Amino acid sequence: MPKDYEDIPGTYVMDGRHCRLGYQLNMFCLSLNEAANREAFRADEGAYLAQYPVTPAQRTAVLERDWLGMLQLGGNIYYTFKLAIFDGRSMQYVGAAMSGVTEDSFREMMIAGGRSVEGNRSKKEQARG
Amino acid sequence: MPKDYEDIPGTYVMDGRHCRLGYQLNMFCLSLNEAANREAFRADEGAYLAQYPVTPAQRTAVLERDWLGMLQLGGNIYYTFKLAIFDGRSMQYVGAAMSGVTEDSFREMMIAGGRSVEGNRSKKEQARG
Amino acid sequence: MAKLICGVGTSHVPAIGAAIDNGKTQDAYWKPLFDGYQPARDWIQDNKPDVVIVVFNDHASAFSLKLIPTFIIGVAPEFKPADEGYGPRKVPSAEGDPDFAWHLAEHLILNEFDMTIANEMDIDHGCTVPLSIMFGEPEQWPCKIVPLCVNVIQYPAPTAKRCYDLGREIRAAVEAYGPDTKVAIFGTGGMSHQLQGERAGLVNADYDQNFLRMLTSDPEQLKTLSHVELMREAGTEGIELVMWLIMRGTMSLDAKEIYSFYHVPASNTGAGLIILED
Amino acid sequence: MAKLICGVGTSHVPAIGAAIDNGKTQDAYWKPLFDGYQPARDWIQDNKPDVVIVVFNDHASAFSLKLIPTFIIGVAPEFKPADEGYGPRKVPSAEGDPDFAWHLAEHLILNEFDMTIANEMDIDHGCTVPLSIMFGEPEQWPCKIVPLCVNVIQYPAPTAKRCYDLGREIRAAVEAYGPDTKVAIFGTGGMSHQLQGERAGLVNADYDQNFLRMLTSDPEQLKTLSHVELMREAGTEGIELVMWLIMRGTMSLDAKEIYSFYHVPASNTGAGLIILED
Ligand SMILES: [Fe+3]
Ligand SMILES: [Fe+3]
Repeated sequence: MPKDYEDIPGTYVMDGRHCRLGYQLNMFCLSLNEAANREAFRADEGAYLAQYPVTPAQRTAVLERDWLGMLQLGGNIYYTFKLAIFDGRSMQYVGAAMSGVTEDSFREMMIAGGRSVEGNRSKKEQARG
Repeated sequence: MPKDYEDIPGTYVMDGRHCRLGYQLNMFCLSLNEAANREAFRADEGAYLAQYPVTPAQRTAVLERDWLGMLQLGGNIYYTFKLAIFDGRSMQYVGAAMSGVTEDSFREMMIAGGRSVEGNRSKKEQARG
Repeated sequence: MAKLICGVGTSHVPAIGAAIDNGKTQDAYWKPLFDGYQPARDWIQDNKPDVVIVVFNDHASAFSLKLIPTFIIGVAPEFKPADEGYGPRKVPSAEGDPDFAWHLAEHLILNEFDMTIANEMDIDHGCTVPLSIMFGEPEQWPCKIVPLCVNVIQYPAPTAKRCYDLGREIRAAVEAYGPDTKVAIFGTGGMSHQLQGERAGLVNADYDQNFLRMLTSDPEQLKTLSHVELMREAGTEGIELVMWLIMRGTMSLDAKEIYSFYHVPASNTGAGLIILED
Repeated sequence: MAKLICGVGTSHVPAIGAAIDNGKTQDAYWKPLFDGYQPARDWIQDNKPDVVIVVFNDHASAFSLKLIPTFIIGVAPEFKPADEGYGPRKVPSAEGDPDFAWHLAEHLILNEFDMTIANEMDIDHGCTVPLSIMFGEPEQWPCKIVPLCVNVIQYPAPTAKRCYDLGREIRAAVEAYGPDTKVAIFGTGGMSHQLQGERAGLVNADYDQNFLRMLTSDPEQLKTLSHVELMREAGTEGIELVMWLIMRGTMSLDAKEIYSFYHVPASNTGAGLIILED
């Protein structure tokens, strides 16, 4: 059954389906809350990540810091942001990466009042142009 | 404010006050769910127990297997029973110990239909005789 | 369309599981109990559910005082038997039903039940003993399982009314689930028992038998039971009976009693079983 | 007798905490925001609560997808700042109020809110940033804290109506608490923001400002907000606004607005603050 929120553009709602898809990916990200785990991940990203039964696509997305890809593969921003914290990156850096612009232009968009909701409410509305 | 259930004789309700009192005691008992912890406790009960900030009275009650005392000091039967499991004791053994009879006579009471509720409903009722 | 085919109420005393696991069901002590269970086993064998919602309480096994949810629904693909201190029971792992369980969780939260969702959890005797009572000793359980845990250890448990109402909403959720699915629900725990204190060993057969009767005839009355009455009359651990009311709430008001049975004692407990058909 | 003295709504953006921790509150970027906060700091300084109920969501810090409670109430004597990946924020631990928190938990569960009780938990920026916003940088927080966490990460969050109704019941619980206690409640999170996806950076100032106005003038209308409207208009993370409705539910219908303030942006978020007096 299609969900009403699936009509919102550029948005990955963490519903049950999404949660199941990304469970291991998100739990890996969560583990970076612990200093010892951060050290282990820093020492050998691939070996550390191998402890979590993520899919090959998820593994690639993590190692390549494909921020949008992680969401599309079940990631949730509050979890994947742990990886950005690990990298010393800001939420604006990640926001820019996911929306395909530079960090500077993302920051300027925010200072100018953020991304407008006009034209961004609905996929159906967008399709009608 | 007195609680209505405080009128029930021979009964220690796990309310907030009780939970706070027995938190560390119960969490110690819970730890015996893990085989490695059971081994460590078996090797040196006192040293293992020292990892939990229980009160001296709780510590004595544990080491002496004072089943009623543990409840009076904040224990909950589902938690303290982990210690009985560790000892290879049954719920009837513990029930007998808490109610001050032998295990045999407790078992016979159960086969005869259990402890009657008559005369055991209310402290007030008991006081009236 | 999913459909609730029956509700079962049953005690979940660990000693009953141990009797099965140790081949003692035909011993003099246990035979009357297992003879009483047989018609229920036959009935469920003839009315195979696809999935069973097992309402039970965790007994300091998978969860603890650190974090005490009132209602937990397990959405995992698999639930392993918990180590309760003896090592895990040697029974099959339960296969979950994530699609159905997520549907239930979403429906219940959107309809004002403040569920806790468990993506990982072990199941203790509260869940595995009712499965053994109803299904015996198969290699694999014959259906999927959705565990639904209720806090009855830390005071206050949810009220009888809240449990009954949760049952009503579970029924609505089942009826809103698209896939053809035969759903059973087991409400477990109790009946009268007090494990703790100087009053340990309390059993109130009259109270239990009346509860069994009213479960069919007057559930709306049972819904008004207070915690203090349940603890006074059925023992502190007898408060587990509120979990039977979740089961009862899922059934229509005039649900039919298929079978009912009562026996004292199973270890320290009054053991009852009931099957209600919608 | 306990009394609710005020409700505060505020965003809890981590960057606001970082600006305080790194001494940047007078930088050009942050000054307008902190200037806007000053009257609220002055007001709470003059109206010292004994205890603050801080309604917030944990952001994958103390809790995780493993077990997702809808509502958690913290009854511990102390709550330490969580390590969210940077090491814990260097702010004081919060002193809990176990007597009051247990009273709330019991009252709420007995009145049909299915709370999860936490005997141990760390608090993340969702809780500590509002404390910093209102109280600055003291050696110790000037009051006790009862953390109340709401799931807004996993869909579905509790509905706007359920949150508002929880607030109503919290008010009843406060009024039933014997000891003389001045209670404040902070509803935190939001306002509009979307952290994720191609739509990241969405801010809807009109929506936020209207929300702030309606919070005083027409809370019963806000109570009907749907999840899809909140996500569409205020961004997926803007759904945190349901936590403001818990705060609003505790206040009388005609509560008075003492102060209201709005600023864009704080990092990726529309930042608002409101004080309501009963
Ligand atoms: Fe039980
Ligand atoms: Fe937040």
